[in-house]
Amino acid sequence: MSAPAIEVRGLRRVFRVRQGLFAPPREVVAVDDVSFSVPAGSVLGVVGESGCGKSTLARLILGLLEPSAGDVLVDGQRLGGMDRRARARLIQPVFQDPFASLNPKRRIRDIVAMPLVAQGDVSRAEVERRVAEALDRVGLSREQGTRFPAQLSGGQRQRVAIARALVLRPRIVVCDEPTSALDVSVQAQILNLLAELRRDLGLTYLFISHNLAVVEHIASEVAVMYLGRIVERSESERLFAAPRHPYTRALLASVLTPEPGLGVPDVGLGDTMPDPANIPPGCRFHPRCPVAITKCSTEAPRPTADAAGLVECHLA
Amino acid sequence: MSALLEVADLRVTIGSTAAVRGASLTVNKGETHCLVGESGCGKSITALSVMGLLPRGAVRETTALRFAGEEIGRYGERQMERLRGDRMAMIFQEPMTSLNPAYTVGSQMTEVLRRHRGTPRAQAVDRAAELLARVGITAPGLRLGQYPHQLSGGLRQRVMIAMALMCDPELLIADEPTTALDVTVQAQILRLLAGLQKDLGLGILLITHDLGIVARVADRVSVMYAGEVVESAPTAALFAAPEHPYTRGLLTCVPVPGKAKRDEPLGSIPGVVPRIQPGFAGCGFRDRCAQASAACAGTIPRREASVGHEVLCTLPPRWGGAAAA
Amino acid sequence: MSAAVMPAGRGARLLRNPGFVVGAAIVGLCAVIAILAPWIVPYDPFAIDLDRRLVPPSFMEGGDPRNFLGTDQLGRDYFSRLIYGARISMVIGVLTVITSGLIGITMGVLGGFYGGKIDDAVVFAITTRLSIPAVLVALAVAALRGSSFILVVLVLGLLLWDRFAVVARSTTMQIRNLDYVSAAWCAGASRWWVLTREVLPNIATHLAVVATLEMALAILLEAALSFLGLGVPAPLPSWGLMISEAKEYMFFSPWVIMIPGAALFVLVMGVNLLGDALRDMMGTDLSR
Amino acid sequence: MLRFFLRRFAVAVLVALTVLTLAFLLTRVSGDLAISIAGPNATQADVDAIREAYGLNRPLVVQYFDWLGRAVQGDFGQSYFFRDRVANLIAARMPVTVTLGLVGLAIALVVSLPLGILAAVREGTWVDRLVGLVAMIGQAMPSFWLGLVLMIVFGLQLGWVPISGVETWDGYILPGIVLAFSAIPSLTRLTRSGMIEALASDYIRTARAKGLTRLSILVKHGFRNAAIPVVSIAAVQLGFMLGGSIVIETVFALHGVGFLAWESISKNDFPVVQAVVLVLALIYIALTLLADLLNAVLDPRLRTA
Repeated sequence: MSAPAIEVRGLRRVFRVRQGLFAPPREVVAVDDVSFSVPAGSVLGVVGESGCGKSTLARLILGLLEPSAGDVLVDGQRLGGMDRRARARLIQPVFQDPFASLNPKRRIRDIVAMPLVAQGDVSRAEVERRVAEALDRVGLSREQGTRFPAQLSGGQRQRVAIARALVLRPRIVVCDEPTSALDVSVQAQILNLLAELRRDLGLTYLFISHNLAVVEHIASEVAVMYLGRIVERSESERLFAAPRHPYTRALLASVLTPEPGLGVPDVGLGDTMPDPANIPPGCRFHPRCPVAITKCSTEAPRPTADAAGLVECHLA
Repeated sequence: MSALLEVADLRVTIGSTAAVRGASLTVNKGETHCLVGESGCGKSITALSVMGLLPRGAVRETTALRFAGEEIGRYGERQMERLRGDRMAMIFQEPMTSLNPAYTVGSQMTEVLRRHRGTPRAQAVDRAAELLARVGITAPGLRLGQYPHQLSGGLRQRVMIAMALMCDPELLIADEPTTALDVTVQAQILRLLAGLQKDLGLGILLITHDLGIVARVADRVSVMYAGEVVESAPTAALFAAPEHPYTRGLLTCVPVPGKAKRDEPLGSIPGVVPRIQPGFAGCGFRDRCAQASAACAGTIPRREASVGHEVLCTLPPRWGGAAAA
Repeated sequence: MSAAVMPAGRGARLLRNPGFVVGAAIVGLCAVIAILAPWIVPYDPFAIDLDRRLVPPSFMEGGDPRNFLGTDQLGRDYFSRLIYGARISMVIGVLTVITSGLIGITMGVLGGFYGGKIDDAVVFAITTRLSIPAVLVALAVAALRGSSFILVVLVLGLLLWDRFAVVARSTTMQIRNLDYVSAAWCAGASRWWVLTREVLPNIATHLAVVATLEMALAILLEAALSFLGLGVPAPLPSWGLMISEAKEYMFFSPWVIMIPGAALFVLVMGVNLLGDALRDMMGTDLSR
Repeated sequence: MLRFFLRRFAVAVLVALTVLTLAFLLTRVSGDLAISIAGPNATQADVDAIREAYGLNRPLVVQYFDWLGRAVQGDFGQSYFFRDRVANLIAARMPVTVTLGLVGLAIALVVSLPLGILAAVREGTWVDRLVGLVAMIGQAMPSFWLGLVLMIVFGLQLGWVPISGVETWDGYILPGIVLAFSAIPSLTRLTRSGMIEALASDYIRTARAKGLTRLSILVKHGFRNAAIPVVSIAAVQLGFMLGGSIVIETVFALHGVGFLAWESISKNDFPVVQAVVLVLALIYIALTLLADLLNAVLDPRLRTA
């Protein structure tokens, strides 16, 4: 394992939700003390249900949101307080919705050139050369570069978004549900492209998804989030073969593989839905946990880390 | 088993798009039939055609559209109204927006029974409470008085299902009922549907893009591509020996948990789904197909690969040796 | 994807829209008339001829071929006055839109872009502005300061920015949260860049529609103020003032109010048709 | 819900205070009030006397708080011209203006709701385009001119209704129609777009899938949701109508507050003008507050929040 390309230390984000003129704002902890590091050239998958804080985590790491506490380091340099253009050269995003992620009024080549032009010190010829190179990398033609986003399909747009992320030659790419809005056949194309780029360019990915099958395919390490905390983290093979947290087990059980005759599994979670604005005391998973014991409702488990990874459960 | 719903050679044109081009399918009593395909393949339009809920400007033609033995293709709007919600019901993808935000759950549920059976309010409320309990909602009395925005997505979809069952329908059409839900909730909803089908003898037409769902819940599968049913088979047969190049391609695209090979690329289908205009002839998949030949531009034969396993393709059954999946 | 969203196809689509063609023709004609007024009027619009008062238009009974649209109560040539009136309406409309647009767009974009306290202040300003009866305040100011052309422009400009602000604010807010703006932030783009290259081009069409609505409103309000005698001062031939001066004679010579009123109606209709065509092109409805 | 109301109420009070301040500043910064009151032929001594009499020689801040203190108690001072208390004047004229506004709103609603619904149901057809054209004509019509034209046609030539004054109820018909014209375009468009949005929504598809009748779908499920924004806009439009009544009241010589304001403006009677601006603004603020409350009652998402 090489040195970590990206390291996240105690990242926390509290949202203040205004409730009215006279009521005090309520605090919602969307991301709670999240730490991890990803070695250069590998992929950390972050999985969890909607509202678990995985997108907030992505926005914190990208600098779109200010953390309430904690640090993000890329190659040992703190991102907080760094000049935004310098930061842009280290870390770039690919977002979920290929329709909202491209400015509809600009041509594809201008969209891809945007990060370079925003740097301010790149010559016109250099911009042109690198845009052509980035378009070529993601499998788009020069002619497609002169079109507008509305003239491309969802998959092609996602390629544009990837080209835009690559044009500054960043170290880290944060992919926030990059294939969720795409059809299966197109999803496979994009996943293959991302894998190929990682190999060729030595990129490090933070890959956020709710689709466990996709994460298993692309990620070397997986972190499972539940209500703002990472409840389990380990090497991908180990996590999928031997999940330790009951929530991870439930998530894995609910994945429907295309194998006929197995029926729909009973995931064993109750009716209670997780509510980020109302986090239960003790272990935050205990109201839904099929194996909870008395201790779980009163005492929050501490994360335990060992060679196999990290887990946050009294019973693990 | 007898046929509950028979659709023969359904064609739907919306403006200058041929949304469905000669789709045929049969749903038997007490059977779950999955209609699977990618966005824009015409699967939702097919379902809406059956219900008579096509958007304005859509033109529908069929050689037969039979429900419980009766030809409903020529039914007028009034006759369809009486059928919908009574003998055939439908649930949709977005449980967040499919319920009217202005009325309580109880009001929206009882409305169905009052409309079709003229049931008095008190009795209709009892029936609604009973069904909410049946779909696994605790404290149904409380839920009846609540508004949709007070419920979570999973609960709303349960309410939709309960509402669809108010008049004991024979056929339930479910259009991507779990796509908007989290995976854990998805499993719960699908289990519920499977249980209801067994207990009530419902025929279910389930529309989905997810081959995992198909494998786990379907008795029979129809694969749609560019407005046509390109392959139709009993579920086990389809997954064991897919015939159509599109079906084979689709199966290789899906990453299968536990079988991940991180350094190998997933199979993928090159190109994009074409937009088919009226008058288009031949196979809609030929531009993306590695096996395409000149014959693919002509009339495509419907071949039977095995009993009940039909394929719309010029290739001979069991082409290329063993199945790709 | 249809050609509808392609910028290239936009011009052609507008030309196929009959509303746009008619609207553009009316507004274009008015603009040309306004610019060329001094060279195309048959008579001096201010020349009084008390011997030839209230001559009906040439096509009516008792009309005089020398005065195509007749003369007013002071014997001034009505056609010439109508042409100069177009000039006043157009200039007032354009200047008001520029003034109120600058104020409203700045406020709306700032509020929508920055949110928080700045936005609260902008919303408060909009609410306050809406609660003030515009016509009344305009009249009061005109009465206090003595009416003049410049004053009318200033008062209307300072009063009619609310819709610009409302639309600019809501559209900016929508766009601020889109992923392409996030991507620009992540690329290290400056605020100025994000505002001018990512936000403004995408709200421009919405603002163009508001501009037509406001221009129509400004033209109508100027006419109303002038009608009440506190807008553009006499003897300038504002259409509203022409109606006001003529209304004593309208029961016997209805054409004296019909002609300037119809001119006003046609011009405002033309501006509205333009706005509607723009709205159609965007496929959105701003009336909400 | 209560919190929502309190918040809205607090904002309304703040807006009202701001308008009060603006109304005060309006008369004080746009020139020397004493000179305006005294008129063109006054001597310096006259002006000084007026300054003294109206307290205009005190510091601006003192004048402001003095005026504000009286204004919040409903005391807007004395009219220079009518020699009466301003509050009395406005109270006497208000019924005419409010009646006119309500008549106008009623006509506007009766016309625009059916038109908007019809246009939405027949979206994209010639019916829809015709309704759009009607709305646009309404928007382009100068109200004072329309008033005059209607007067000529229905008052003079046909003799159906009085041309001015409201001694009898039918005097409200023409001004009511003219006033309605200003609200019809926006109400029609809003009803149309609200209905289109409602009819295209998923819950309408659900209602159809339930086999409900067309009428029930249109009214119970469609219009019920489209009505929510229409209610608030109707209240706001009533506020605008009252504010715009000055033009119509002048045309038809109706002795409401608008006419009072116009008379006072031409007589330089500023306490009255100031008070009318204020009262109309306060009515508008109250109406928008009412609209928000109605909204909250109609929309369960707000009610139970």
